[in-house]
Amino acid sequence: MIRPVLLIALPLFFAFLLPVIGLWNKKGVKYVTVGVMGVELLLAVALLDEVLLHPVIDKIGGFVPPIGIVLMVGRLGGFLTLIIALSAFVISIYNLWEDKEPIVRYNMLSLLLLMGSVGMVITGDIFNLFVFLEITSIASYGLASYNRDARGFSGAIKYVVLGSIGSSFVLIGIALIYAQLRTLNMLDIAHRIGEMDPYVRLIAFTSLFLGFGVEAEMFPLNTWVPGVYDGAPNAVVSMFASMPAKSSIFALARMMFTVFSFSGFMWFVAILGLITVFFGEMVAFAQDKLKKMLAYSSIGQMGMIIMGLGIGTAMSVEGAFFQMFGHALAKALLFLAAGYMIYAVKSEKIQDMVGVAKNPLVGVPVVIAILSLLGMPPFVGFYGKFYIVLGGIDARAYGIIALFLAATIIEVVYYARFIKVAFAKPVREYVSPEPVVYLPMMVFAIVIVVFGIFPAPIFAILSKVSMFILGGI
Amino acid sequence: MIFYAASLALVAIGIYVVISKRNLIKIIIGLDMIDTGVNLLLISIGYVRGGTAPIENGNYPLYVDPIPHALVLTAIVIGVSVMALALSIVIGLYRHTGTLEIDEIRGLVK
Amino acid sequence: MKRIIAITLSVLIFLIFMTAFARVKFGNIALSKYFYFNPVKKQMTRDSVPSHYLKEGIKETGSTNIVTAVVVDYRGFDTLGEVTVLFLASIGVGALMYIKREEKRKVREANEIVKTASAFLFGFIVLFGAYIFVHGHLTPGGGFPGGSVIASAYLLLYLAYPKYAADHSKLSVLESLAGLTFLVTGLLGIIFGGHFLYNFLPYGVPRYLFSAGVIPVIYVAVGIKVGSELTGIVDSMMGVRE
Amino acid sequence: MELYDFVSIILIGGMIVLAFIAAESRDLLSASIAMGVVSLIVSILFYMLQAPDVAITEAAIGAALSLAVMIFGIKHTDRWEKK
Repeated sequence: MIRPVLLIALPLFFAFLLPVIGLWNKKGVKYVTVGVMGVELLLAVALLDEVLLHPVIDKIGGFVPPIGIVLMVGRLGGFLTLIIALSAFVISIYNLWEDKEPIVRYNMLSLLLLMGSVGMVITGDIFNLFVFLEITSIASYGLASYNRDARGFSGAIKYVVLGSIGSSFVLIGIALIYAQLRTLNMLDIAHRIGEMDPYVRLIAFTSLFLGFGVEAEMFPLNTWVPGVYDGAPNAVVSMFASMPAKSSIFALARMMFTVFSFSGFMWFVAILGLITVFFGEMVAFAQDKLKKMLAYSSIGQMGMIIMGLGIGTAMSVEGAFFQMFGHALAKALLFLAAGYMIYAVKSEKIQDMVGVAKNPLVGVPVVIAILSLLGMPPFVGFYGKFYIVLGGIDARAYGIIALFLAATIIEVVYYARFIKVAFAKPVREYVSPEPVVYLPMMVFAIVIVVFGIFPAPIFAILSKVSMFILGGI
Repeated sequence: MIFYAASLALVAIGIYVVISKRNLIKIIIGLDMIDTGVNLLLISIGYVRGGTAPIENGNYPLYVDPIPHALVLTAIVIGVSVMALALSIVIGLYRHTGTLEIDEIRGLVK
Repeated sequence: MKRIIAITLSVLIFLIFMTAFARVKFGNIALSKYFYFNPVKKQMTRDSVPSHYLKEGIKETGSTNIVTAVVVDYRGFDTLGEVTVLFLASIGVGALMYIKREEKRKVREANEIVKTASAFLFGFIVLFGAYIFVHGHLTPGGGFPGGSVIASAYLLLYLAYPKYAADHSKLSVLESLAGLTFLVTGLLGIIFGGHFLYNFLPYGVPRYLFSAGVIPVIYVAVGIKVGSELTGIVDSMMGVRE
Repeated sequence: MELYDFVSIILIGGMIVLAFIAAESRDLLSASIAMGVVSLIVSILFYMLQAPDVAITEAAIGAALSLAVMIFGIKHTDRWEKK
């Protein structure tokens, strides 16, 4: 028996405690953070173990659901929590290498980013979701500009402007729902959604969708992504790709399926996802800086997830969740690797990175991650793309699937170009990576390979996805 | 009804400022305006004609809806937090580039 | 050109939302008509959420001020999140305004009238803020208004004595302790009542200062936390000065 | 028309005018002060909508502290908006 609230209370407790610890030992704070994230990972595993049996509902304050706030975790919520906790833990090991001044505040911000992302996944109350969205985005604003150079600040300010407009839209959506139903609990809203005026319901959904779309890197609202991913510290970028982005896309999915009970083919969402894919991949193809290329590629991948959710058959949604898993691991790995490569080469351009990945400690994980992103069979990424395509064929959306496959070819081309440079004959000696640099990458790569060869446990977790589409937790 | 119109007008003016102005501090003022508008919107949803503030006074039967008040207390604090953080980012940017205009910053930061 | 697009877009947004809100009745008296659905027992009830708060609020929380009952007890988790947001902002501002010691700014002294008046008013404003958050469960007010009133007293002090600077490490310890008090009160709820943020203290007699269980405890913690964080934000924004 | 409606219409009209001043003024200092006054009027409107708790908070945070933070920000940067 584990309480979901502990997953929120633990990082929050240590975030409050860190300044006190930092008074007598500044260096020790980093190790405390790693320890806390490790415990969080264990809690997430225990939680997943429990939600496989039955959905967990935790009543805060002991009030019955629509009266008080509840946390509710279903199978998918448990899965997402595990993805977030795993990436946070592994990236926090990498943080031991990169010291960011002031250290104590950096660690507090990353703990609270973890707390916000987990909270967005497990909460069952729509206004509480907004509060956690704000926690996540304010922590992200702080971390995005942590380099305190012009590039970091100019990326972050775009993020702040778009993010706060987005959250205002979320609040307007909540206001519309509240005005018509006088409740904030998601399941209560879902049960009584028919009482809402259809027009008001449409506007409320649109504004919530646009609001969460900012964080989920959806097409017209993702202009902040390249600037932030370019200017933020490398470990932070890895966190962004694997934590807040995933939790907000899950929030998007819950808005669509759980709260508003749309099911079946949503052409609007699917086409928006497809445009996002095309935009991301085309622009990524034209980049010559490594981190920008990865950032745009990340937009493309998020578009694939949105598309999978929009097609709305059980298979494609299953594929979308698989894609979330694969993308979180692979992109986090690649951004960590990019941090090392830029440090070793002292340049951000791809053409300068001749032979930097020749060292097998870096090269092998990078190749695994890229192959997984491209959807090659023995890796996790394969199942994601494969099931999205199968689901699309199931829904007879042949046009969308054909365009999607065309976009994938663009992706293959630019990653192949990168591999060709990075594995060429080295022109000079590069510093070899320290253990804290290559160990996190190894962990991610091992997870990608293991779950690529034995995907059965994940299919078991995702087996109830059709219930989620029909409005379950 | 006029309260809805007023608060949505504040939101609309805020959006206009954010889209059309090129000065960062002006944009932050616009964001603040959107926040204020949404807060007024939430409070006017909770209003009940003829109701009093939801504090038990023993003899008055009709109260306004207390939930939006709780939500707006939260939203106000969130708004000021975002504003302070945004301003500190803008100050940092100004220290590096010496300007507040987006177009000039775009030229200076590759 | 950009202006025209901006005007069109904002008018469009105004019209879209206005047509939606035109279908929402203003000043709706029938609050109790929105019957809620209990997702745990899977049944409809004959009551709505706000009218449940208004009818049962005093009995269930012991607080006379229903807004306080909602903020601290029914939706206390939101308040915890909100305190975290403010905490994050103060961390973030402190981290971003973190500059080297050489870059001090010269400041001018305030005149004698401002100095005397603020020295005179400071104590009263702090006292007023403390009154607001201590009586949060009885009268309008609570932790957030009280904390922000206290922070405005410090703002006055900063304006009158620009060289005055709060000790950041002490402020952050104060913030941390107040936050931990809130969180630990919540966790004690799990131990004593089985639920996070459970109101485990006796409610006492409504309308008295010592009533409503953990609500005053949490609101005092929130008030101290909000006050110290907003003071910290103001102090960081003023920058290093001499 | 009752006094309540009359007062609220006057306040809302003043609020919109001040919001336009805040939007169009090229002096950022006066724009932010106009925004502070908008917050103050909104806090009076909160009071008229029977939300005293929110009114106190908005008056203290929206009209005093956020204005102060804004003015410190302008002091660190530039006062005039370029065209």
